[in-house]
Amino acid sequence: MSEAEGDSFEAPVRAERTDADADALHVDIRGFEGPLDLLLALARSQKVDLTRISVSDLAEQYLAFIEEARRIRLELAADYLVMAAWLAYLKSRLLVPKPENDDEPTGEELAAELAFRLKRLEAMRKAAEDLTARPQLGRAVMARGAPEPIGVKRQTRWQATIYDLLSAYASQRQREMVTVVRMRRRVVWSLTDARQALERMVGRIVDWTPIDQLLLRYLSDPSERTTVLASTFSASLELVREGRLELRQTGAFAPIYVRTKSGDDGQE
Amino acid sequence: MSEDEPRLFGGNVTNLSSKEWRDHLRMVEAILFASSEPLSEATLAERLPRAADVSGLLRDLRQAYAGRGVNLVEVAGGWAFRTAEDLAFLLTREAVEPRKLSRAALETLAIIAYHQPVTRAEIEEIRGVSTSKGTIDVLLETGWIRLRGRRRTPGRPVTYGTTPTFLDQFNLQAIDDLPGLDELKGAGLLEGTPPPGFRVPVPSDGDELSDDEDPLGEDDDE
Amino acid sequence: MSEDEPRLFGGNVTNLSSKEWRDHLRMVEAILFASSEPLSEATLAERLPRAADVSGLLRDLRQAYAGRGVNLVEVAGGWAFRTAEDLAFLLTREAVEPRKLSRAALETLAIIAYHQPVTRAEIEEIRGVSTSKGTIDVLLETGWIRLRGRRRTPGRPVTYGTTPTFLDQFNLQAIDDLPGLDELKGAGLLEGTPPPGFRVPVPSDGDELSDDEDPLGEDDDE
Repeated sequence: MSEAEGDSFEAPVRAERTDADADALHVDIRGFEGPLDLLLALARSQKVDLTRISVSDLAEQYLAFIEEARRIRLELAADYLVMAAWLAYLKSRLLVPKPENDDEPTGEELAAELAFRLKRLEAMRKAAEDLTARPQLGRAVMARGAPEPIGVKRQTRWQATIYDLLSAYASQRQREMVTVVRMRRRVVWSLTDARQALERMVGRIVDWTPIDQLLLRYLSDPSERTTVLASTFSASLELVREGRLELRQTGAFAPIYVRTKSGDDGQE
Repeated sequence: MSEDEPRLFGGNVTNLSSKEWRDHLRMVEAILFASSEPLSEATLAERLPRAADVSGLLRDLRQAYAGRGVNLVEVAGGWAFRTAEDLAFLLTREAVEPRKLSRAALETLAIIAYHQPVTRAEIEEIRGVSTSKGTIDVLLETGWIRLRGRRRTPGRPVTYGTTPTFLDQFNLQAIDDLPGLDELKGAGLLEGTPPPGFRVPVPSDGDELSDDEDPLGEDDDE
Repeated sequence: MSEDEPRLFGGNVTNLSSKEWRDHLRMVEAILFASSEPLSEATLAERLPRAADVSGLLRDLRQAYAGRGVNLVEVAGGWAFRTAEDLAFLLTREAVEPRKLSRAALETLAIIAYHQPVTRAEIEEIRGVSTSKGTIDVLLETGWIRLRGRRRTPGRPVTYGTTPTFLDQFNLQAIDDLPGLDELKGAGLLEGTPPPGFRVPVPSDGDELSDDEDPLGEDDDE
């Protein structure tokens, strides 16, 4: 629903029921801001204190207004129709005595609520008027026309706590520690490691076997491949020297084969 | 200061003889005169020597300026020099073009002022009509209203309230200075419907959120 | 105005008894107060009742404000209220802006604290990343670090150390109050097993230069 935004403060021309044409409703809802506004205008036309309006009469007037609007095929926003339905319901509740065990509010309660809402809306309208009637700054009273600005000397206060300092230091030294630890974890196969691995196998390698196949279980990580191979090869040379292994390579860069030295009883 | 020089302030000002008091009065006068916005006593105290009795000084200064073309007034929780109301006719040249607010916007402003903290749904309930987004925007643009927080109800709707600029604009000392506030309260018209008495709202524009308000999130710029 | 009310203006203002004169004074006062620029006598005359003696009113008003926190002064283009010159200091405010150090600055500061005297290259070596000149500048601005001297190595790089202000800021009695390795571990700030050779130095911020430091030259203001 549009609010006729951009209207000036002057209230738009609105439908009024004057005494002269009391029965001839002038139907024009363009000036109204919703059904409550229309109801308030109708209530005012009862020319009595809002606390003493007859809600029943008001509902009647509203319904007549809507009926008239429909008759002349005026388009009505849904809000107006919802209010009409509600008022019709209210009227029926007012007529029928409250049945027992009925949780619904009574007609009187509904009427009281409507009256309350109308009073409240009227009160807020009056409040808006009272507000705008106050001696406003820039109209009724003036502030200093040439305020002398306060010069601001900006000063930065740097903030840091001892915790900030220590955690900054610690976390960066921690990085150093982590780096070192990672290097330790990056497996550098020592000769001892390689020899132990080979020794576990010596005696079981009957046929010539490519050395990298032997080490398969140690070569799962490609980054370790070089170090494992290098260390193993060195260790195997040692074992060959000790007469416990035989090595064979057919050419440069060809696979290296290894087997337990035949005829060796495994004793040193 | 010799006797021939004009006396600084009017006759029944206390402590006129005290040089220190006079110095402090000059300072308060200078600070307030320089600012176009109201300054709180706390702000003044910060900028005055520690020993200064700010309340007493303000009282004296107000009295000194009473009846003058410029008055010291208490407004928006602080103090400010303002031209005397009866001289408005002289100052049309300085008057700013009044902001043209629609009836809907003014009504909405009044509802926010008297019912704050209040949500858009509550405003609509009171007005019996939906509020176009433009209305709230226009009011936010005036600097008279602000987003306060979020109501702790389903949907967590934003709550609105007024600002110190609002108080300054409408010449109000504090929000409970709103015209007719007591009558409205007495008539129960600031209470929700139904049932009346469900909450007893007293408008509050303080920064502290009420029990059923949450702070706005970082991303709220509705 | 009754005799009990404060007198509007000081003692030797002429025509104090004349209500009309007082009214005119109020008008001049309000117009000048509200005006955004100085007003000439002619402009004032236009805006005042025809009978007003503008020059006389201005003289009285200036006298009334003489010695006050605000004075009526004649400036280029006319008359205006201005803060008394001796109170100009009231109109400056020191805004203290709290700012947090960046992560890089904190790390650099910590390294300087622990490893002082330390050169920028050494800081970079410890941090493993290059340290911008801006970071060092910010730290120098805090007053927490200082240039100590020059390392007796090729290029003679400046060495950095901490200042007594640093100790104040971090509430340390002495620089060697900074926790060592075990304490850092105990506080849960460092975890894991330190590698061999890992150490947290015991810092020293004495003024005496170390064996490999030279004093700064006269022209060092890096």
